Amino acid sequence: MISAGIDVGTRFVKACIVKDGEVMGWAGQDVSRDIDRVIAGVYKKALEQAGIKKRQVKKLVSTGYGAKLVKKTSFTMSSDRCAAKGAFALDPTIRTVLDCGGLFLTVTAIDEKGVFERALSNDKCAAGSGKFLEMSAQAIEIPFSSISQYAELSREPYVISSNCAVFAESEVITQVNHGRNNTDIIAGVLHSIAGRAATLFERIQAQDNVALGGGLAAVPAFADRFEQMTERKTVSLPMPPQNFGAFGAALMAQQGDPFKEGSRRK
Amino acid sequence: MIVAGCDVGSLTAEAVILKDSQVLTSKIMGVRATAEKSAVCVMDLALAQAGLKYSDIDACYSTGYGRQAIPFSQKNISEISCHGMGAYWADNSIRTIVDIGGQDCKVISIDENGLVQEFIMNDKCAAGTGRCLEVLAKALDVELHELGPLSQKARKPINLTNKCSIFMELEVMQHVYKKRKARDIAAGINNAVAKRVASLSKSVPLKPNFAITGGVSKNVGVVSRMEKLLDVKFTPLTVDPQIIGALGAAIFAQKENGNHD
Amino acid sequence: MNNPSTENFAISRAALRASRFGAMLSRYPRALGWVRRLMLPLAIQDENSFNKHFRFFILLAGCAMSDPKDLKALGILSRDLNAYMENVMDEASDKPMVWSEWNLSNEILRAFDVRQYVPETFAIVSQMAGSDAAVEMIERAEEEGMAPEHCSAAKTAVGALLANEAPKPDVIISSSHPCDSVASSYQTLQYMTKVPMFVLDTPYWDDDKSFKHYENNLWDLIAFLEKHLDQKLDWDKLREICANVNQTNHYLQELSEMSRAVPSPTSVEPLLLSWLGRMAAFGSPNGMEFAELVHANARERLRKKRSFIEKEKIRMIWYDVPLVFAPLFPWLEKKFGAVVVSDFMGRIQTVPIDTSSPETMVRDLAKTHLYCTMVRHTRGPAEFYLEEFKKIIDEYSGDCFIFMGHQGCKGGWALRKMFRDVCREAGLPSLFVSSDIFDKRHVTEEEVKRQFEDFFRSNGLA
Amino acid sequence: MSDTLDIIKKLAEKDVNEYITQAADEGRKILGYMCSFVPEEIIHAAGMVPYRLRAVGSKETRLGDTYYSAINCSLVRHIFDKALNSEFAFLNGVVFMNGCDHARRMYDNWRNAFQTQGLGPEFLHMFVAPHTTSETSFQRFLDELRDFSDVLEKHFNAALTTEALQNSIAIYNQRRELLRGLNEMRKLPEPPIFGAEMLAVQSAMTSIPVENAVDLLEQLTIELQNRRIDGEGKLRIVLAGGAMEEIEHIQMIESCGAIAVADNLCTGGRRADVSVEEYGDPIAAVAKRYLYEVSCPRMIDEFDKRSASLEKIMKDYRTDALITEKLMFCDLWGGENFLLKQESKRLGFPMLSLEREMYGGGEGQMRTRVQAFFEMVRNRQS
Ligand SMILES: Nc1ncnc2c1ncn2[C@@H]1O[C@H](COP(=O)(O)OP(=O)(O)O)[C@@H](O)[C@H]1O
Ligand SMILES: Nc1ncnc2c1ncn2[C@@H]1O[C@H](COP(=O)(O)OP(=O)(O)O)[C@@H](O)[C@H]1O
Ligand code: SF4
Ligand code: SF4
Ligand code: SF4
Repeated sequence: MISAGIDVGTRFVKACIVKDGEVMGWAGQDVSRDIDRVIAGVYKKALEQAGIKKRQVKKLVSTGYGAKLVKKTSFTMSSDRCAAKGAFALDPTIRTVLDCGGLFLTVTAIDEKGVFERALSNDKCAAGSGKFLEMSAQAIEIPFSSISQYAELSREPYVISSNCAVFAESEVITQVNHGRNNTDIIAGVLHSIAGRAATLFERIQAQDNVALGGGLAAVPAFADRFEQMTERKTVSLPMPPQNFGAFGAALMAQQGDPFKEGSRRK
Repeated sequence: MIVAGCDVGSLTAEAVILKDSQVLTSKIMGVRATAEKSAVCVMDLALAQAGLKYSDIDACYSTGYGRQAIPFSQKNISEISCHGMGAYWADNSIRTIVDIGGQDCKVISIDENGLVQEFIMNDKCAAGTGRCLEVLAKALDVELHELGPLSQKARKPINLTNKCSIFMELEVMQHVYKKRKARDIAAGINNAVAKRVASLSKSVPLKPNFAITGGVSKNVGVVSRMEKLLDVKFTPLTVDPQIIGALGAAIFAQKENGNHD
Repeated sequence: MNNPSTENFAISRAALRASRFGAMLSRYPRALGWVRRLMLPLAIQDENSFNKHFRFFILLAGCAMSDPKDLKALGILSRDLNAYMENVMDEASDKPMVWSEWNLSNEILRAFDVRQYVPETFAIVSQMAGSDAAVEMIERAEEEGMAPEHCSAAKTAVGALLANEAPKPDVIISSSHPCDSVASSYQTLQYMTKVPMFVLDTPYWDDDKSFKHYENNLWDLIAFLEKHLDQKLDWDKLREICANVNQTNHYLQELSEMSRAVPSPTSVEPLLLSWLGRMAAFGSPNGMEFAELVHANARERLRKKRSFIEKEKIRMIWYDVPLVFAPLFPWLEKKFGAVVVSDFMGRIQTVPIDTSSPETMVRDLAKTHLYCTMVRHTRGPAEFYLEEFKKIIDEYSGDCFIFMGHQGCKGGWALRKMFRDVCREAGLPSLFVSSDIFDKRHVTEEEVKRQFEDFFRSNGLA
Repeated sequence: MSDTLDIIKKLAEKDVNEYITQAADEGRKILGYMCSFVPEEIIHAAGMVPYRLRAVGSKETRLGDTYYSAINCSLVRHIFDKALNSEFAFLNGVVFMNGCDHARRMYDNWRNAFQTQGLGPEFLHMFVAPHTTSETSFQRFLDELRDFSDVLEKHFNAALTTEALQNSIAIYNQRRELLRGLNEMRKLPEPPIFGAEMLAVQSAMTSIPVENAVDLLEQLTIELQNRRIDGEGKLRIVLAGGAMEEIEHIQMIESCGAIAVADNLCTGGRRADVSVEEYGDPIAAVAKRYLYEVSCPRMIDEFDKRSASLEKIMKDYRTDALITEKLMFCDLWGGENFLLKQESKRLGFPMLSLEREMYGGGEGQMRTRVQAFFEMVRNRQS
């Protein structure tokens, strides 16, 4: 059976095509004003990559912040659950998935059967999110793809403690004006985001093994810092972490009634 | 006597050179890697334009976020005093100045000599600053300078309720997804920022005449909304609102170093 | 932003009109039931300029109460509520005006011949006049420089004072708990009004010494009132009120315990309303009649094994109640069949008052005050919350726990790890939502709904 | 340059110091506490060393945040983070106080951490003080102090005699007097010490045994006799607020052209204001001092008194302006700020309120504000 998952996040739209549990193709793109076009475009790209016609797709499931924007879905599913599902399908030893997206950090605990146990999100404030990293990188003119390289060079990370992403950004600028290295600053930003992720991780009392999902996980320096802080290893999975959500959604689509699965109600 | 003022902000750096109380030149440019570099760079440009050398300048004061790091300035003065003085110099009937910059906004009340009597500066949240406008404009996918004119055409402005600028962005996205008209959203954005600033200004005595400075004063949407909310009219200034800070610094330099007669 | 009105009590008057209209309609409970049913789909939609006013009215006209009999009970309660509002606005009256903080159940005050105003209720009153009114008041207070971290109820109270929506007080009574916000905001109110203020010092523990201390405080309060009001406490009246309160509490306590049944014959709404009533109608005949009626209705449903809502699917245990998103309850009911079976705001847990002598009355009133919502939990150690919470989990067969955290309650937020631990141990899924009970600027309704949906989905509840 | 001052500044920068370790080696128990209402005299009379918990040296609140939320006070989060990192392992007990909602929840959280993660020490005590100054409250407080003494006696097997208490009162009064002496010198047109330095002195004194504190302060008093700071062209300011331990922050303020000559900070001069009476029942004397003289916004019925005492400070120290300091999410100081602002309008003194997070940065904006404020004060004066 062929199914598709679309993850409409706060920063990116991702789509994934799955055939009998195997990934056929996937695509992602920035969100923008004309969201319908973006969704259609991403979906089309994923289909092309998979070499599949739209009508061959039996079921479509959407997830993420804007899940409702996707038309003609069988159902929508929350992103924490999809990310966990995706990660577990790739590696069944996984018990915890930390999804680090554009505005939300979510950590999900699953049991040995992959059944959802509980999930937690970060506090309402954006200073622990992918968006904050993007804004800071932009402010000090580091291309997003080189963040890790720059961060490695830092010897004395400058940790930004402001709770507010916008003000944190202005602190970044002040620090630059005071002549601080941009390497130290970007390392500090990573440190503070990783710190928040680690707190969340502590809060849920996570079990091994751990997988990092979401766009932030694609930044190696972030994953390193997170590992250092929590003193745990994360498992690297054979798929770009940003795609877990869409992949998980597509897998959900393959099953019959998703709401029954993992129901904890007695 | 020739004096200079230099304002290194978070996004732009400005330099103004005054000769016998007349503006000789002014220069604006984007900031460089450090405040020091920005200051030197912008001052070099200004001097070159005026055909002067550093040694020709009798006194130079600095202001703005980078004010402490400027090598050639004798004294640094806060943006707040400089904006007050600069606006006063441009039009000496001004008593209240609203300055909305990139990182903060301030409402300044000055006396009949252009000196600050009372001021307030936002500190709680970034909502209500130019940066917030930039973020929201980006979410709406319009250019910053279009935001003002676009919002003027709105019929049913949306209402942004959130207090936090990052989450305001999410709210804007939601409205975009719901296919609300861009002009209505733009108006909603401008209104939200104007409202923030307006509520700030309640704690300062608002005496006429009023002036608005800082980069956001170029956004007609915010300005007209502010006028409505505060029930005032802003007096247009004869100088570019963005150089007011540097101008104020230069005037202070002149005042404190010129011969008082 | 509207221009601040100069007319006194403009918002209160609008609210009173809405409330009177509701009271009038509730004389025809069946018709009202139909109106409600027809309007409900509009009410549970997101707020827009069209439904802004009547969606709160719908809530008032029975929240999720679909039983016509409950609507009738509501009508009874609203008589006192209206009387309360009229009384507050009655500037011609020569009775002294006493402001009293919202966590004090004011039996003693009622035994004096005074008019009473609960500053924080204004937050609820302004909801009746359209939900923007509360935000306007909050903004008003913040513009004046009031601390933004204060509880939004306190901010509305100060805003109301600034906007001429509050009557001029002669004395103020307050207490030192449930939270810092109250402790601090009453200093502000006192400073602004410059009238004598009495503060009850709420103890931390639950032991005899603590009760005794609070009892002594109550004696001080009586002396203070007698002195400043130049009246004597009418002990007979107090006895009457206490007897009534005992009865009312008995009904409400049983009501909250009936929710243990599956399906639950009642929900948080009647209790919340009675909480509102506690300020306006506690100890009054109407208050008791209300309690008696909702109790009887629930008992009837219990006997017939009928649910409070159409079809109960999810049983929720709540922490705090977001009054600004009141239409959330009908929405939860319609969309998910979710019903609140227990919460920390509406739940009544108290002792009967021994009315045999003034001494026994004051002794037991001290206890009832300290057992009152908010005060019962927040004033002391974590156990005050958690022990009760564990009991609720054991007894109420809840499916999930909703921690609708409020921005003012810093003390509650500081405990969330422990709440989560308890939930984990009990295998109860928990949702922590950051919201504010009166300030809708904090988080949008849409966002809250999204979180609920995700939560129910993820946990296989819906 | 003053040597003792340097020693003291070093003490302020660290949480553990040699004096404390030495006292511990000598077998004295160290008891941590959180709030100015906790009576040091009683702890001392039971043979222990009271030690005020500070956030100094804490870089982040990562572990603290597993318990607390983002809307809790950063001071409390930092301190609890340190506790979870076992940085307070040298304590034999901790006394909590119902000062504010954030701090009092630390009692709950610490107990939870003790149960679930074995976070020491075992002795965790909640000390309760009333929020009003009525006679009833006084009696209750007296009772609480007696109970507190009993608990200490029982748990630590100590004998808390009246005589011991009298001695403790005497030595703490001595420390207060010495600090007051220093404050007296700050009234001079050329004060001997910067506000930032004075804060270091005040914070350090709560982290060492009182005997050492008295010695150090005596030396410091002598050394400061000849030290003068050029006050020319500098404004004299007074600081008010709750917990304040960021010395760099005050340095920043002073570098904008001012000297902080007085303060009404919880961790500062307020502790030294009034001595405990040395006659009569010592417990009652302690109760009187702590209930009526701590002067904190958590006391609901004495704002007038607080305002009057601040006014007096401003007069005595001839200050030009007031700066209030508050931490984000602090209800109590938020409310107090508002009231002080009204008072500043009424009495016509300039006031600036600063809000910060503990060790939270954001210096750039803060500096602009302070500098502009000073410029404004000067404008008004001229
Ligand atoms: N090429 C990239 N450009 C920009 N941001 C990227 C890129 N790759 C990863 N990111 C990071 O990923 C984040 C978005 O992650 P994602 O999981 O897609 O979030 P969401 O699901 O909320 O849209 C961004 O905020 C950014 O930090
Ligand atoms: N052409 C424009 N139209 C509308 N807004 C503008 C324009 N140019 C700048 N701005 C606004 O001005 C802000 C920058 O203001 P500015 O006073 O230069 O900041 P700062 O003093 O911090 O350097 C920007 O964030 C932006 O919102
Ligand atoms: S402080 Fe900043 S990130 Fe936080 S709530 Fe405000 S704008 Fe948002
Ligand atoms: S709702 Fe919370 S913040 Fe408000 S008064 Fe009650 S306990 Fe305090
Ligand atoms: S600063 Fe305020 S909130 Fe923080 S510990 Fe002190 S009193 Fe409590």
